[in-house]
Amino acid sequence: MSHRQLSEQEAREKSSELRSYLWGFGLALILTLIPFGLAAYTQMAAGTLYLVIAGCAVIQIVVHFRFFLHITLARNKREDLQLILFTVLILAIMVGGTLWILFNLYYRMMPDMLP
Amino acid sequence: MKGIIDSFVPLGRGGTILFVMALLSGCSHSLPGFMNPQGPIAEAQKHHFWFVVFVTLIVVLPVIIQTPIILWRYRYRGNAVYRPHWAMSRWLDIAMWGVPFVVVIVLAVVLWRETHQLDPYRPLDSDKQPLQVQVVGFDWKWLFIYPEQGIASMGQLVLPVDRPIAFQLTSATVLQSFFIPALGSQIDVMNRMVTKLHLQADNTGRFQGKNMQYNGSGFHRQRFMTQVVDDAQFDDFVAHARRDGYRLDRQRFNQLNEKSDATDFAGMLGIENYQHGDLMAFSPIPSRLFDAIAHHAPIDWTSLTTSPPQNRKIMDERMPPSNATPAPPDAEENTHDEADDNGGEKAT
Amino acid sequence: MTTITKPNDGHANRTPHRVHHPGLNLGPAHQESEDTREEMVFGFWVFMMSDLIIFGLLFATYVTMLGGTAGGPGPSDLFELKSAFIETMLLLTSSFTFGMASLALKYRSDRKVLVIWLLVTLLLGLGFLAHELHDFHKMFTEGGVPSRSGFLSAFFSLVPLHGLHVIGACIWLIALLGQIAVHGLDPPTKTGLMRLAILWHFLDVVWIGIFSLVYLGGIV
Amino acid sequence: MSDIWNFVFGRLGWDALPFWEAVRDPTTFNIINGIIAGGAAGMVVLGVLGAVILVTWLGKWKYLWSEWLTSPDHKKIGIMFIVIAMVMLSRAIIEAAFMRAQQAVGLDGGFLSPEHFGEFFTTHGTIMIFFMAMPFLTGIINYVMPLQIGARDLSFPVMNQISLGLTAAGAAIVMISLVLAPFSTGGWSGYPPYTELSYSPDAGVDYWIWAVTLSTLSSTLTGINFAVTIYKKRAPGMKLFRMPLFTWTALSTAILMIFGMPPLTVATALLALDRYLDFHMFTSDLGGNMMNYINLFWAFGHPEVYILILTPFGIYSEVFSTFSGKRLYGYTLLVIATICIAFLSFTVWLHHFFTMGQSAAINAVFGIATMLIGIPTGVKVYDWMLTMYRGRVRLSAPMIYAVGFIMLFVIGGLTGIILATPSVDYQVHNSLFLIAHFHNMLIPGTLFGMLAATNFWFPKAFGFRLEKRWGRRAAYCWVIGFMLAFFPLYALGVLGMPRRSLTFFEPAYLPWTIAAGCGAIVILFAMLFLLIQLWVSVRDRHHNNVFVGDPWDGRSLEWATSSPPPEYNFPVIPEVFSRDAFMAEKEQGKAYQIPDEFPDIEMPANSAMGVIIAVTGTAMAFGLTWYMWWLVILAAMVTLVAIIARGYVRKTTRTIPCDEVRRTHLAWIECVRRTTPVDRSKEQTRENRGLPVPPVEGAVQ
Ligand code: HEA
Ligand code: HEA
Ligand code: CUA
Ligand SMILES: [Cu+2]
Repeated sequence: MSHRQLSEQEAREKSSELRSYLWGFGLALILTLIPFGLAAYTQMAAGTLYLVIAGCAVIQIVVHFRFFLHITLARNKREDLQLILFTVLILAIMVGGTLWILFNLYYRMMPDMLP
Repeated sequence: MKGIIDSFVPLGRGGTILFVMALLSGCSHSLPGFMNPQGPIAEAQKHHFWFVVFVTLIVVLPVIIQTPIILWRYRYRGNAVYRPHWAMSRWLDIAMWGVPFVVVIVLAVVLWRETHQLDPYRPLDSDKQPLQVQVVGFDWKWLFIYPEQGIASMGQLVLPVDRPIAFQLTSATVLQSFFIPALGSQIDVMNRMVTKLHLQADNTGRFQGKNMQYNGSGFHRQRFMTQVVDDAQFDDFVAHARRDGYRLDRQRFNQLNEKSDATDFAGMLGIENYQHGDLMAFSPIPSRLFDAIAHHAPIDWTSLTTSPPQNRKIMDERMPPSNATPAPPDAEENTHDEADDNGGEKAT
Repeated sequence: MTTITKPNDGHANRTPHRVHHPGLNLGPAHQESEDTREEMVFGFWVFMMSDLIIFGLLFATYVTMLGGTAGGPGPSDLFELKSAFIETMLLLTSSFTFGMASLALKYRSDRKVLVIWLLVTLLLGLGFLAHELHDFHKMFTEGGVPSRSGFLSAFFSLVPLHGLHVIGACIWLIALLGQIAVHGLDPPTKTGLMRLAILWHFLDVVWIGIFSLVYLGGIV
Repeated sequence: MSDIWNFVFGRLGWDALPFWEAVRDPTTFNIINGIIAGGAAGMVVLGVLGAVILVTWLGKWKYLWSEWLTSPDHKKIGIMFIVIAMVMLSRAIIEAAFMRAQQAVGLDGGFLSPEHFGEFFTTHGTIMIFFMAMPFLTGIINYVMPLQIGARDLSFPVMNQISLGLTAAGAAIVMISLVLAPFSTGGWSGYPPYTELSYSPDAGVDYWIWAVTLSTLSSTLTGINFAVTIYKKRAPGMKLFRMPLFTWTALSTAILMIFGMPPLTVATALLALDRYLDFHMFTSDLGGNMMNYINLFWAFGHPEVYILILTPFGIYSEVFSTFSGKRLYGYTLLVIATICIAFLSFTVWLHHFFTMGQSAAINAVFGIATMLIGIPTGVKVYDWMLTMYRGRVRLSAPMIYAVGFIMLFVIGGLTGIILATPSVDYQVHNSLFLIAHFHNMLIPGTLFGMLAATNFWFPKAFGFRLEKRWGRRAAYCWVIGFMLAFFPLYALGVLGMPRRSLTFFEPAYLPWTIAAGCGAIVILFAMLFLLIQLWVSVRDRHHNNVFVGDPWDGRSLEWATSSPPPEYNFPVIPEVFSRDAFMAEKEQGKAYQIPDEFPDIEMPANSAMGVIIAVTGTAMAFGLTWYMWWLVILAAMVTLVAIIARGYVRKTTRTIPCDEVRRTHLAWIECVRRTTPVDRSKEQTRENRGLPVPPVEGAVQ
């Protein structure tokens, strides 16, 4: 694979994809810096801080999927997207169920495990 | 809603009778289990059982009845019409989704109500004060502690009739499940955790109790007898235990933690001819013994000495004096009486 | 009635569509192998999702074990914001550099550029690992060993599993560099790189969960 | 000296020999149990030796290696999966027989030692689920699904080999545990803390962990393979809603495998960490919490039982419509019902631990979710009945299983609904009622399904039909034996008899346990008849030959090719225009055509990956179990090197020249032309050579 001249179209695509990666990187950076910064340098109430951290994490995950893993709403990505959404649904059931069940059990029979 | 379930009682009773007849044993033993309920919980469970059976049969019976009919009518050599492309009928589709759906709704409504009603954690409605009983599962034997009375028993769980019982349960070893079928629900018994159970007996008598969760080679021997007695007899039992019970000292407690069943333990106490269901009573017992076990906290052995020193065995003349067996040396490697792991910091 | 449709709409799920995975540029001449490549990438996605369930459950279990410190050190005693931050940056940057590698792969600019980006990514990955190991070592010296408590056990079953994945990804990366050397950028190598890219970005996504929930959540 | 011994053998010692106890302490009881265990060990050793000698004697090593062990052909891999299932089945059955015998005489005693009994129910359950049912249905899907969707192979043939290798390794580990005992006594669900090191210090639980882990990994990979194949490899024109129902259930099964296996992987891995590295995930001290294990296990366990039932649902769908000579009633709704079941199965796992002490609201929610599954399941049952309705039903062996299945399965469903009611489950949980429930699902559901599938697709795989009379006898014995063996357990459960009890003390139980024992004997006869059927069929294989390929007037594409099919399945990939694709071709007279042009066909090349993984997997698991660390490290290195090296292989396909394809196809077409078609009344006779005359609509024949 030696040098090859990119066609004009390809060159355009390339730069747009490069831009997309840069966007992704930039957004991810910001979304990392916010929670770390808040945790390190402010005396925010724990509750709000948790919410901010969680929010940033969720947005950053979406950013990664969109800009690094190229999961979009485009037609030819739909299979992957459906797969991911289905996984998220199953995960929500399993994780949500687990937390609900176990914390209820703690509450009812081993309160010292409640954090 | 109660009405709905109750209307199934006659059916249920019919079912039970069939069931009894099918038993064909003709023996004098009364039927074990909740088909012969001895308390309100088991009674309700029996009704609910038959309720579910009969309601579900509405959608299940057609299958069992019609399949052979279809099979016969459309057999290869029969002469019913043959429609190889018929594969759709709106009305049948609606019925086959709709009827089960309605059935599930009915079942679900009753399920919701009964589940809350029969929640083992829910205290029973009664004008009497519930009796507190604390249950500790050891490997292959159960220890029943009566905290208010300051006594404990093994082999036999003595309960007063017509009075709610509030159980608190924990395990000194692995997961077990505590169960008296004739009285009602089973409940899991777990190390470092406390579960609760509320039962009541409506009749006096002797009912089997068991462990339902496999916990090793002695699992099937981990059973006990539930002796339901009237109030006077119960008071007798308490008095007797206080007077003649074995002292539950450190050494005996360490023996409890060994892998053995109630009979073996009776042997260690020096009881000969121990039969399943015989009573071994303990008094005095360390105060807050149950909490100490449940929370892996050290047991307060000093509390033993403050109780009156009545150290003789009980009731049965068969039993020889407890000091017939020499005491084995104190087993220090035992887990539960010493300040092990985290329990140390959490001394009660 | 049997429904019979016109033959020409039979190809519904085979409509040739534009290549959409970065690097997959085999063109119509290779229809056959293009199909198999796409299968491989899709298959890898499915595998990742299965793996995601594993991580998800470990996260859930970790949360339920937060109370099980058994008097031992807890999150705020052991975790350090600074090193978590450094690890995050290393991994995030490596994700970006892998993106650059993907671009180089897709537009075939130069094999050298590709290899350089890959090497940078590898270095960042190794840096992350080194830092993480250093962290663990420090925890160990402070008594934060898995046998100390349920909480620490849960921690050490979640975070090092991610680390193990990174190790696996690094090994794979090295193996692929070898393949580039031996076979050049032929289709199997390319799909290999594409799948590794998915894995790499995926691991970064998992890390977002870890730094948010375990480290930030623990320290706050 | 002893250092070297310890280094090489880890903690393996003489006491691992199964008859050691009898040698050490020869009481009658120990001797009986020693003979049972030693006999089993002897059978394993002799079996392996016998197989080796036989292959050597026949000079078939090369054939075995190049035609089977290294073959990436989905059909051969499928058959090998089924062979593993059969071998493991034979062991699990013997154990079942022992357990029933023990309980039949179990009033106050019996002949088995408690440890032995514990191993019996653990291995029986573990094998039946992980090494009988899973490989069996994996094998069937492997064989049939690519044919049904008109593909040449799975998407990832080498990964398929690896799946097979992992299952084989797990099975091998379970078998080795017979020779170098003990196995776990913790049940197939392996609840801690009983299975923790402090309560079960010996190697048994470790065997169990690694066997199950290998099987889980295998199933996860299989699930991925199946799902991708069905998504990406369908023949042109086969839209999702044109797929045969079996393929639909295969897809649902695959999805359940992909998402349902990870919780078990997590659970066993964490248990292993507890046991090997002194973690405290599930211990009772230091903040561990065994409820997490139970939660994780059932988050797998419930989807698992639907993995076990959905594939049979697909099989029965094919059987009902084929032997009723009719389209499947309500195809679309059946598909929707399948999807509903698959999805709902992720939402109900708590019903396996209603008694653990959580609040009534949680129990009720999960109980209701569980009952909801009854609705789509019922729809399926009714649809099958309506498939027979207005059909022309031939009561062949698969059909007997299918009919037996719906009538017995609904009873199991009924008891499932009872168990799903928390307030009642407090009474029957962990009793024999539960055992009866799930055998009522697993035997008429899964096992009958496997047997129906075998009778149904056997001619496709081997080119001759199975003999009918013994097949029917076996089927009837199965139905009767099953009822006799398991209905009494419902009564015993209601009477409060716990599961996993070696012995009982209530005389009221005895009549029932004896009845159940008799049922087990009838089942043994059923098995015997199956073996006779197999033997008779092989003997008469020339008379029952159905090379033409369509003995049952089949409806989907697998019947459109010869029996057995060529390794590339179809000379040209068929094009699909409707559901029941092959039936449509036949109705339009378009079946058995000669394509204008034959292509060169590219097939995956042989590879030794599966064998390597099987060997290293076994070695690793064995080393881990007995603490032979050198073996573990060695095996891990070999695996790693093999996987990396595989990445460097470029010649992964092999081309079959078009001439060969043409020759094979023309020979087959010639055979079709020469065969006289028979109508369905002669289906079970020797005249049936695999070419049907379709019955006439509406008429009386
Ligand atoms: C193939 C396997 C299989 C299948 C298909 C099922 C199907 C079902 N199972 Fe079963 N189950 C097991 C295998 C299976 N199970 C195993 C192995 C265990 C125990 C594991 C162990 O502990 O070791 C178990 C345990 C088990 C429990 C735990 C009990 C306990 O531990 O105490 C429960 C509780 O809810 C349950 C319920 C159900 C229900 C409601 C269904 C439903 O899917 C049934 C649906 C079917 C019908 C209902 C019949 C047909 C329907 C109709 C005719 C129409 C309409 C009906 C209605 C509207 C109600 N099962
Ligand atoms: C698929 C699963 C499966 C199957 C098929 C079976 C089949 C049988 N099981 Fe199974 N069993 C379990 C899964 C299964 N079991 C599980 C999960 C447990 C729980 C374990 C635990 O507690 O942890 C259990 C536990 C269990 C117990 C323990 C009960 C207790 O805890 O007290 C008993 C006791 O008798 C028992 C008996 C039987 C019997 C008699 C059969 C008989 O039906 C077996 C007879 C089977 C055959 C005879 C098969 C013959 C078929 C062929 C030979 C095929 C040939 C094919 C061709 C020619 C094509 N089982
Ligand atoms: Cu189990 Cu609390
Ligand atoms: Cu279930």
